[in-house]
Amino acid sequence: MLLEVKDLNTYYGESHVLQDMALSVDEGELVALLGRNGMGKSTTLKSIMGLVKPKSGTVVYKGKDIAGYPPYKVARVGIGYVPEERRIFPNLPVLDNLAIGIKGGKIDKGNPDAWTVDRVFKHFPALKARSGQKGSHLSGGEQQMLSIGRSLMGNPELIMVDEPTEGLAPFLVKEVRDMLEDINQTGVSILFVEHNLKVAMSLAHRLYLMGNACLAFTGTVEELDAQPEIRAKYLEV
Amino acid sequence: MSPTTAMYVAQAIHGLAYGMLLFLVASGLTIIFGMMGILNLAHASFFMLSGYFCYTIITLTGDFWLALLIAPVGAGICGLLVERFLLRKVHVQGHLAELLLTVGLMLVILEVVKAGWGTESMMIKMPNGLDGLISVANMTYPVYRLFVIGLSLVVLGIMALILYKTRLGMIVRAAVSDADMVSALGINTPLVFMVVFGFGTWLAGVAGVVAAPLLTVFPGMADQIGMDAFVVVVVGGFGSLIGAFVVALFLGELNAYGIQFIPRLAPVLMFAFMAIVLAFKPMGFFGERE
Amino acid sequence: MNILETEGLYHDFTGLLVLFDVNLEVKEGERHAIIGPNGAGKTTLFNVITGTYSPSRGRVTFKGKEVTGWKPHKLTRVGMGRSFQITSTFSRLTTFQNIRMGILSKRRIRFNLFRKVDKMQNITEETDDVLKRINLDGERNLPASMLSYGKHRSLEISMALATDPDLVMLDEPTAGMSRDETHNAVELIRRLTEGKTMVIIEHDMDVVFSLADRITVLHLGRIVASGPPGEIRENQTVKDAYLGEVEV
Amino acid sequence: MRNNLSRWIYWVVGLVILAIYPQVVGIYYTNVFVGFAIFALYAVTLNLLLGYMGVLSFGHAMFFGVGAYSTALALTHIQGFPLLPALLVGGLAGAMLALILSPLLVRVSGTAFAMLTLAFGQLIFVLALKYREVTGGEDGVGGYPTPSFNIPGVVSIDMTDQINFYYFAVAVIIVCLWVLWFYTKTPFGSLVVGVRDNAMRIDYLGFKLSHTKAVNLIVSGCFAGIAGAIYALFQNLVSTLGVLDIGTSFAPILMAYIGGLGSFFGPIVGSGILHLLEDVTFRITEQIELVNGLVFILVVLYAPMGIVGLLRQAKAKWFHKEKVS
Repeated sequence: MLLEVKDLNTYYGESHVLQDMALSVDEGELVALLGRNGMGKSTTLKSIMGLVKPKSGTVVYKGKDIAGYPPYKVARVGIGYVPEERRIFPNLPVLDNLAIGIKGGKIDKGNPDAWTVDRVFKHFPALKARSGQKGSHLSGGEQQMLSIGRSLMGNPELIMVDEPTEGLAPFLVKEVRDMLEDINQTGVSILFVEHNLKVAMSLAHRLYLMGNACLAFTGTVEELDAQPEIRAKYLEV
Repeated sequence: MSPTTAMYVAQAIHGLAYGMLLFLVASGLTIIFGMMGILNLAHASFFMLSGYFCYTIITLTGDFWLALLIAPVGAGICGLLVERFLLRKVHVQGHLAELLLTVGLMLVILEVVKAGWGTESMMIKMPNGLDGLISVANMTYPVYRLFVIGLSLVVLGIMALILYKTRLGMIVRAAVSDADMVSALGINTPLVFMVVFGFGTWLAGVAGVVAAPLLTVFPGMADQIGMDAFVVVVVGGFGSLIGAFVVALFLGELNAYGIQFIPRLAPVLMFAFMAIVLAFKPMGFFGERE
Repeated sequence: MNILETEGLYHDFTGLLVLFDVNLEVKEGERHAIIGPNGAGKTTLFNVITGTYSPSRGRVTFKGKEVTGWKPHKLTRVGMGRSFQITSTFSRLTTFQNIRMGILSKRRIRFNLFRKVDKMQNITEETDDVLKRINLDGERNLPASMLSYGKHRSLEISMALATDPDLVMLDEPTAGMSRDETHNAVELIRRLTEGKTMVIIEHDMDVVFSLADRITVLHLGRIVASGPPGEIRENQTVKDAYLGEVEV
Repeated sequence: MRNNLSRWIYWVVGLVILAIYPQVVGIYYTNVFVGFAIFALYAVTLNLLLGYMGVLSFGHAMFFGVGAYSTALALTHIQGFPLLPALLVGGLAGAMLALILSPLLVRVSGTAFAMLTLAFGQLIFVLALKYREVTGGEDGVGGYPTPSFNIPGVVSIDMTDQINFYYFAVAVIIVCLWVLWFYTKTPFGSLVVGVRDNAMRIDYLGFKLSHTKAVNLIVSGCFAGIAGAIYALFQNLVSTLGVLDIGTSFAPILMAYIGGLGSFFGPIVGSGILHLLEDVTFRITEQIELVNGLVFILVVLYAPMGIVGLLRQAKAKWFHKEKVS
């Protein structure tokens, strides 16, 4: 197991937003986290990332418990984070946005698999043409690519992507979906939150479904397909 | 050149020198606010503290240049410690707690200074060679004020280099808009915060030493510049260096000419200016966020 | 008779045009749904109608009176109420206090400084009455932030209705609700908006088709179709723009 | 019924204690108490903004100071100016200032509000320093007559007598506090709390946000002005450094924060704690500001919910334990 989360409990003030959450991601896997609004999907990612401090539970990454680490330490063990709303740096040009993602500021020349700006551009050709532009001047789709590219610059083994297709025009949804698959092919594991069921089901190897603050279902796409009542209860509206 | 013109020019240089000093103080304040959301009310206290360090160093060694080198570093170290051991601890409680903590700090520093150095005004002699007047094109300029302008420009240049040409600067600019995201990319933001806080107080310290011979060193020496620096940050826009620069120079001139022509209303002018700007642009001229 | 009309409404965010010549007509007493894919400008249209923004161009008419550019509080006072897509309650106040805000507004009690609000029996009774009707009487004294997601959403909708508006604008009232919760919310909305006019933004087609008398489809800032549900279901443009996509 | 009875008992016991207090503790502590009571009222007015409406007034001394100066100037320049109007003048001045500033202040919140109030506070401080012919600058205005409490034909009580003044001040402050407490319980008071939680929604419920904020600002300014007026009568000296300086702005924030922002009575407790502390400190050192500063830092570090918050926590814990056992 690359990542194994167990009994994770997180509170916002007094409300218990994650209750004994558990999930795992294997090397090379593409795992989707599904559920309705307000069920705690984003909070799960944030709790793993250390952006929200979980009250109890373990987050084991490559055999090491990283629960309660500050975000930068979580990033340094090899987890990349692509947040909701992308959160690119609006006043920095595209190149600098990417450069910030480089761990320690230097690209590891000894590692042939290390991500470079050129390699990111190969995956996201649209960004190359905009490399001198400020982040705030990019379209929604370009910002999404930049945000993913930025996290890849740190050579993560796992990236966590929160709502990659939200608010994107339909033709871009497919494009971003394909890019995620593409990146997964290069060996990066992906844990993503998605509410477009079509995207999630076509992309994921395995699914987690969140009910109110806790896990409701886990299994493969086929298994979920075989259980229409679960789908209806937790996903369809 | 007519005497009137000469007077105008002299005032302009006065204003420029003060504006530059103001910028040194305000730049640290605005970066700290932009990155950490902390309105550091104790910022000007470090300015004053550095002035006292300068006094002590000069008393011990007689060397102004040594004081210029060491005193700001001393203030900067105090800043580092404050960030590391006080502000970081209350960060989770939100900005009000941080603000109040800096108020407490301001009171404590002031009282410590009074206890340590007394409440008397203490003169700092201008360094040799800078205390005279220089005459160019039929006009005389006070050398020290030109030196203040020059030194500030140098510091400004170094700051711009760091901010726009180094990775640290890039990180700082990114963190001003979204510090959490920077952290999620693997950058030790608590360390960056500490360094920036230290750097900001160092800048205030430099201003403190440079201002010491002009203002003399006394417990109230930071009052005006501290207040002015807040106006600069607010009017220029929270977190905006360019805004701080423009407004600092403007306020410097406003101050200089105001004192010349309407001595009683000069400070009022400044606050009125701020009120008007805020009435129309609550974020300040160059500010982007609350 | 139309209770709400927009004529040639345009709105842009610094150069980005999000509403383009929108002519919306809402008849008195009807349940009108606005649908469209993400980014179509639905919430922006709501915001322009309810006074969050002034439109760049065009007119808004409410109850026969031009209200273009009116501020939200003024619109509320003449009988427009709205709820929000992102739950926007008074988080530290109790459920009871939240609803009471709406009741106070309905009763036009604003600057009353001479009585304790807790001692105003009629207000308390009316608030409790509303709480019962929306099935939140069990959570009466719980801070809004402690409510479950579904109940918090109900509170959000009910606050808009507590002011007793003639026209209710609901922005994705069932967003993120489970099927049961959605079902309850729809019943609640149906019950509470009896005899009122309602405009609703909704993604759930079941809700839309079960609730709406008329549907307007917004796509890329323009109205591409408007009509009764049956007609909309068969409309090819609509299918292309929207309905085709939501199927899983 | 029992609840009502016990409330009456509390009131009676409280009033009896206040009544015999000067006889028991002597004149020095009588005056300390008046000082405490004035700042308790002043801190409560600050908390109307900070705790109830959610904005930090960083220049609250301007309301206090303007009230104090107005009263002092009225007494200095108008022969035979009576006592109660002297208080009203202070309250009116505070309210007027708030009214004048409100068009600007209601537009902003958060840091901008704090900055703007700080700026106006400083502006008024500087103005008062510069216009010495009116305000006396750093020396201030002093030595004006203290009018008697006079109901023609009924009673005339000499207010230069410190014990008499104690009763007068405490009575006025209790009335003011009660009025403010009642104010927070009115429908309008509940609106103000709504502004704190979700300002935007206030407008969408048909209340006008800017008016709501302005009225609360004016109420706060008015009672801060009254506190200043009592101060002016009490001290018989009003100076820029005493009533308008930044320290006077910080004091009520510290008091409210120490006591606890969440409750009406928190700031009163805070004022009590600070005054006790000050009294003790003065026996050891002159550096009262140093102690204040340290208290600021310690409270923020270790008691962010204030003393009242700490007590509540302790109470909750205690009752919880009791239930368990």
